[in-house]
Amino acid sequence: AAHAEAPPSANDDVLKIGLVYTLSGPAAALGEQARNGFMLFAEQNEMLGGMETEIIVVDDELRPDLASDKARELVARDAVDFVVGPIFSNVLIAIHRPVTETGTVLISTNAGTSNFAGAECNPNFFVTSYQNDQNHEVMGAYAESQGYQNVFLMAPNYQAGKDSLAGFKNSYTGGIAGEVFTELGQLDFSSELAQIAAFQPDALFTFMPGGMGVNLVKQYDQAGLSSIPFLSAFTVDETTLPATQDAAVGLLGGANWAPDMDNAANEAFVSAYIEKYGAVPGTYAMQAYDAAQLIHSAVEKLGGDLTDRAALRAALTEADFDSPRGDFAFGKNQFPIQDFYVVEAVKRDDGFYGTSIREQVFDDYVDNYADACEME
Amino acid sequence: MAETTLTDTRPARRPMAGRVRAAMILFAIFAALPPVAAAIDDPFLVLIGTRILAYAIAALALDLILGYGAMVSFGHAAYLGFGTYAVAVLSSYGINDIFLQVAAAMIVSALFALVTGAISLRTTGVYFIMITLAFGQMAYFFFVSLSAYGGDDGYGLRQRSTVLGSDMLENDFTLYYATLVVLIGLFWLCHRIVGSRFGRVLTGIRENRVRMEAIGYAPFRYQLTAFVISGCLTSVAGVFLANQAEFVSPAFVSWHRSGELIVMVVLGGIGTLTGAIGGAVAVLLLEEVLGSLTEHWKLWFGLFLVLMVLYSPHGITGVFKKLGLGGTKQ
Amino acid sequence: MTNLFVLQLLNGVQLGVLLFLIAAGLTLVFGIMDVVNLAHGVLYMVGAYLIATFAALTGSFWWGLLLMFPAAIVVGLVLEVLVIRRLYARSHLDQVLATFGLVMIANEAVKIIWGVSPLSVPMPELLSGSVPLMGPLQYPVYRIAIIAAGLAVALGLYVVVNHTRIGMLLRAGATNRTMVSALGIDIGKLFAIVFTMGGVLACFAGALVAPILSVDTGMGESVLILTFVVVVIGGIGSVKGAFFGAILVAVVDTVGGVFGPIWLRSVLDPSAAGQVGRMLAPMLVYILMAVILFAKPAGLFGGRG
Amino acid sequence: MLRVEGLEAAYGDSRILFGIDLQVGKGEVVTLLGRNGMGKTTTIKSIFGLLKPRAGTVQVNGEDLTGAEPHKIAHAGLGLVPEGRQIFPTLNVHENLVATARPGGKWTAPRIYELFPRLEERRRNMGSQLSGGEQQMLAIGRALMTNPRLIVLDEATEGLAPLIRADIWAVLAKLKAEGEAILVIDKNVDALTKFADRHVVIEKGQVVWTGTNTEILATPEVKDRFLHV
Amino acid sequence: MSRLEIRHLQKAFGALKVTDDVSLIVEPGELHAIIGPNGAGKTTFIAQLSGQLPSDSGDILLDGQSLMARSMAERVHLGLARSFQITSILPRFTVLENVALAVQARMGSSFRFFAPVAEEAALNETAMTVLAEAGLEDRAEVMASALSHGEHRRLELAIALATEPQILLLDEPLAGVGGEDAEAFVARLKRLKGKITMVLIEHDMDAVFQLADRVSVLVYGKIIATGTPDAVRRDPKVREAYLGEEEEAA
Ligand SMILES: Nc1ncnc2c1ncn2[C@@H]1O[C@H](COP(=O)(O)OP(=O)(O)OP(=O)(O)O)[C@@H](O)[C@H]1O
Ligand SMILES: Nc1ncnc2c1ncn2[C@@H]1O[C@H](COP(=O)(O)OP(=O)(O)OP(=O)(O)O)[C@@H](O)[C@H]1O
Ligand SMILES: [Mg+2]
Ligand SMILES: [Mg+2]
Repeated sequence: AAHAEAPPSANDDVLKIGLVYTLSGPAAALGEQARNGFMLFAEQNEMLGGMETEIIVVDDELRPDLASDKARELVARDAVDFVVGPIFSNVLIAIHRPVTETGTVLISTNAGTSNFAGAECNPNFFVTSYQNDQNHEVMGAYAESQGYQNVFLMAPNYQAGKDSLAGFKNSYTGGIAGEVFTELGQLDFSSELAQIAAFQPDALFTFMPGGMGVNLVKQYDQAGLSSIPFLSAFTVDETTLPATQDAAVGLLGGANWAPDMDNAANEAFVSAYIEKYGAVPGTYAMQAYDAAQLIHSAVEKLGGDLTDRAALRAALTEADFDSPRGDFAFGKNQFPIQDFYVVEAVKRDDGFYGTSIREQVFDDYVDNYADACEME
Repeated sequence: MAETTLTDTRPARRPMAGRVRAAMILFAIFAALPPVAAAIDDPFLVLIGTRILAYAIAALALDLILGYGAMVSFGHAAYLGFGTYAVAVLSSYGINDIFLQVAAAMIVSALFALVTGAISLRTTGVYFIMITLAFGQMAYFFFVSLSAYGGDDGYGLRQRSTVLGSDMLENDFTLYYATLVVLIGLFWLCHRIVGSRFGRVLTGIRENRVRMEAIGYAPFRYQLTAFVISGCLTSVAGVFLANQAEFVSPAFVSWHRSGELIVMVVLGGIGTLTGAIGGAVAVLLLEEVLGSLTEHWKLWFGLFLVLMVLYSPHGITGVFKKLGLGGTKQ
Repeated sequence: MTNLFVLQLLNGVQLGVLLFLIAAGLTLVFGIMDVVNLAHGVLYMVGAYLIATFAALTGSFWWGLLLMFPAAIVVGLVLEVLVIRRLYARSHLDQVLATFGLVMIANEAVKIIWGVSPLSVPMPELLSGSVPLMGPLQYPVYRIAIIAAGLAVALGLYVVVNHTRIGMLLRAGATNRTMVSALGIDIGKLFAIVFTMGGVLACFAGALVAPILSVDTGMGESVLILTFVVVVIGGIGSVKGAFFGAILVAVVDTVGGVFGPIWLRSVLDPSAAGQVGRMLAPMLVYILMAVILFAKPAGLFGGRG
Repeated sequence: MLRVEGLEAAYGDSRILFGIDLQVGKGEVVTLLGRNGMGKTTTIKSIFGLLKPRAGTVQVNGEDLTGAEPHKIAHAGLGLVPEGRQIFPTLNVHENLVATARPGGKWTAPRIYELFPRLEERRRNMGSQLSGGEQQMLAIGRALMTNPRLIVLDEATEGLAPLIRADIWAVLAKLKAEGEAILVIDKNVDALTKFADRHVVIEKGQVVWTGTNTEILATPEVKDRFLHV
Repeated sequence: MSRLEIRHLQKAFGALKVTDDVSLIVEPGELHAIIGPNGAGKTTFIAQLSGQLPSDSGDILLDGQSLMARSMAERVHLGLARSFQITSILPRFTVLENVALAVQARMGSSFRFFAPVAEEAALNETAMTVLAEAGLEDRAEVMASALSHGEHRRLELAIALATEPQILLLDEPLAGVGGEDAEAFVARLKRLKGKITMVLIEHDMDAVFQLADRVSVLVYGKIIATGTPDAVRRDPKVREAYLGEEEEAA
């Protein structure tokens, strides 16, 4: 509904932040990483932006219908200043309007759908991750650069899956050995693997988030296909490596960061995370950590006065903090402009499994939809 | 699910007066909610309330066939889908009038119910449950494939429905009361249907199908009619849900939603209408309340369900009866 | 093409056998004891978590498998005594509600005990690797082992249910508990044994797949509906039905998923075929079920409705 | 063998039995008579623990089994042919016989088939696919297969053809001759008086008359007053 | 009153011919009894007549009109009602409601969705009349499941009669009814005689020989004799197949 209410909570001096993440069900591991990433920074800096800080964590259960209510609860009842989250695109679509229309700032730390990057960009909406297509485009460009002529494509049969293959094809012009859509939540890939074995493509590109990815990676190894390059996005990362372990070592993914990046901010972040949670952080954690940094920097700039929304937005767009990923700036659609890499799964020196930078593919990459955004 | 009722020794239908009274009390509480929310400065309550009311409509509609016809439809979320997507699709073509949207939702639902019901009614019991699930899933994957409306990501609405050109539903309070009025109207309607000639035949078929045939009823026609009515009413709930959530998505159509509707009806006490409404309130409120208390609320909710079944065979209605409230003496 | 077809057929059979292991327990408990147990998928998940735990503790898949059995028996018995036992005389809907509650409890408990990150179980050395199949194609030994284990269980169950007195008593008890006990049989004990046995089978299935799938909190739910589909297609209470239903569902799913699009492309233009194919593929199993139930309202081998 | 004292029972709030006393000695044939709805079946149910008695005791061979689980009572040597047959529909005829059988006595499947040849012809038929009379034969056979020491028949000849009915009376007479105890409910009082030892007449949940066979034959008023035949 | 004609009716379950070329004419107003050993196919025959079971071949004519293509419900509307060998009622409806439903089936549309049926005086009064005839009027408000066996049998008949049939098919209405109740039941059927055409299956020979105008003997799917009660009783074939020697004494 069109509430032209006054910006909430502008009059008290507590900084309230609502986190909306998927914390139950099979995808909970992703939400936990993001929550941990955010909380890590928040706890290191007890007073974000120098203000007394209250953080409300909400589980969206990966149910968009529920999430829209929970987001509204954060805005209307808890009067938060920022909503941070979610992991999944469908949840983002559900909470986007309820949050932004009240003037509250929504910072997505993972989902970045094309509509909100383009025509529907919104002054109250910021993204610290990427536009959804970008990681796929990275892999497309990598496949192109390797001179592959015959790539097998595979993704789950749902919107993000379709988008991912489209994204890959944006930057890959070679031949397609086969294109398979698997069932969402499919556990056994024997049938698809048999096809790959039969086609013997130059490489496989796949997008298999969460448990699906774990299963695919294990079975890929067992099927003896390791000789075929495995290019992926959101499939081989720090949330799935603890389960796939050796089976994933050597597989490739596209990302905007990896835990072994060589800069001071990153070292501080990764070592603190490992110490606190006993696991290697993934991009989910890093991007949420950056969201906390972003809020911190902006609120500090304003001296804790959040009444002037325009000033708040201006402070946020400056993105004045040290991201573990290095270069970071907002484009005019308030999506990041950043570098992208091909990363490889490795067994780290500390015994954990993690991803490691293999090569940079894009430099200060702007997403394809920003032009359609008519902000500013 | 013909055999379902065999172990149930309650009378097929009990005097309605007590239940109607209980429903009246519920409606009065609903009506008092917005002023209370305003008084304690918590307008969010009204939004939750609207969602509860919308689900209550759906549960009520399901109880009509589940409680009175022993047709346990495990695909009823499909009709929520037709309702929500009627709003989304029509509004994307600039048609925002709620009456047109409801009409469209009902027509599509009636057709779907007619075809799938006719096929499903060849089976009974658990087979019926599963075949309705199959059709529900087909509807689900159909909505997932609607790329123009976001596929499984869903689709945000740009505005709520209008009433004869007025955008009064943009006000959360008005939307709430509109939903409440529809719920009361449909409760009254279902109440009359259940007590009518048609309702008695429907219940009779549930009790003993062969006997009903032997006195001259063709069960199929009555069951199918009830199935279609129920589907249409459920789609109305979908229209209000879409307006409440301001977005639509296949999530409304997943089998979890169908299951949740069954849980509401059974938890409330099947074949009582009032129970369905009470069940919707109980399930959604518990989710809210437990969810705000503990991260592991599902554990407690599950425990609650198990204990309810073990210790209160007739659901929440049973609890109230034991306390001497709401029910009538026999 | 034919090679691929044969391979997909094998894959279908392997998936089918696995489905059968889960469905067998469900159909027994459902058909024979007349209990709709939504928590059956949970047992499958628990089996996987148990072997993951024991295998990690002992460092060996085989020890893990061995230790899984007594633990599974305990889980089954506890469940039966605390909850299921009180549901025998209740309506199906009550059973649905209570066992749905159990699912929620179990999923949350697993999350509390084992955390949200997926676990994994190493493949036993003995069964890793592949055997050559016709031509250049290979087939993993472990999957062959799954097929063998499933077939053995199928045979054993068939004999028990259809050709032993226990089987007769179970079938009798399903329709008329009181009469069976009035004729001198302690049916409570009997049902406890069957429920536990069904639970152990589900746990066994979970343990079997642990080396090839990730062990996570969602695995129970993902098989539950499919298992019900299998049970219903086969006909409730029929072990034979569960077997053929499982194979049918799995083969249609695997083979149809691969060859359906190819066939669609031959009748439609490619982009329409792609779209229709993507819409139909996930529906395939449900379409199969609807068609079968339309033709045979009590499933392929079902007696009662 | 069986001793019932002061048995009271009710369905929910409606009390049906108000103190039934009844005994069946070894080798004795006792009938339970009464018009429709007087509580005969309810008495049987209470004895077998299918309905928990509200008061009174049920003793089998001196052991108090009041309200015990039905299978314990059956194990003490009671075999039941219930009202309404209650055949297991999903078992075939043969399975119906052997499923609950307690071997070791003189009753075996071949002997049952000898008794009811019709059952042998239909031995592969499912219980649900039997005619009413065939089901009745099967119910009797099934009870005999538990080799009971006291067999309880509740309207066991209902719906049987006269020929078969006569066969059953003959069987009961034979059982009696072999020393088995029988408790029987039947509306064919005349047939019963040919081999019963004692009769118990109940009305509205109470025993209103008991006596030996000779007494009932000698006092026709009993039949007129309580049974109206 | 109607006339029922059965021509060459057949029904087999697998290899078992349960109804084996049965032809029979039931004259208007007649009470025609069918007797025969257990498993002879009597219930099956009734089920075929009423439409519960499809027939393999043959024809059934009601007043010259073929019923073969008609559903069970349609046959009832044409005036063919039946009672069940094993009591079949609506257990969780009251006795009155059980009968009122049957009255409703006859009296007009059941697609009425709003008016409260419980207040329809016409239905309830007619039902009460039927119950009064059955001697169940003081049980009208009792849940049907709480009736005793004998009362169930009476209710069973009352429901069938409430559809005001032209032809009534009775499958062992006396099963389990004893003593006075049985006598009352027989008296009741006697009163109906001449008003309704009846087909009666019964193993109670007293009742059969008191009531029947004609008797047919069905043995394993075939009619082996038809005639007056006396003629049938004396038929040696019938004695051998069904009656035995017991009846001689009776
Ligand atoms: N399940 C029940 N619930 C409530 N009342 C019942 C139930 N079963 C029987 N009754 C009542 O109990 C009384 C005694 O019934 P019971 O079946 O013991 O009679 P019976 O002597 O066996 O009669 P019959 O000769 O008709 O079989 C009857 O009045 C009947 O209405
Ligand atoms: N569905 C079925 N499948 C196979 N055989 C069946 C089926 N139904 C009945 N029968 C068999 O058909 C025969 C006739 O059964 P029916 O019930 O018509 O006999 P009936 O003459 O009514 O006997 P009764 O006097 O004992 O009731 C029986 O032998 C029975 O076993
Ligand atoms: Mg009785
Ligand atoms: Mg019969």
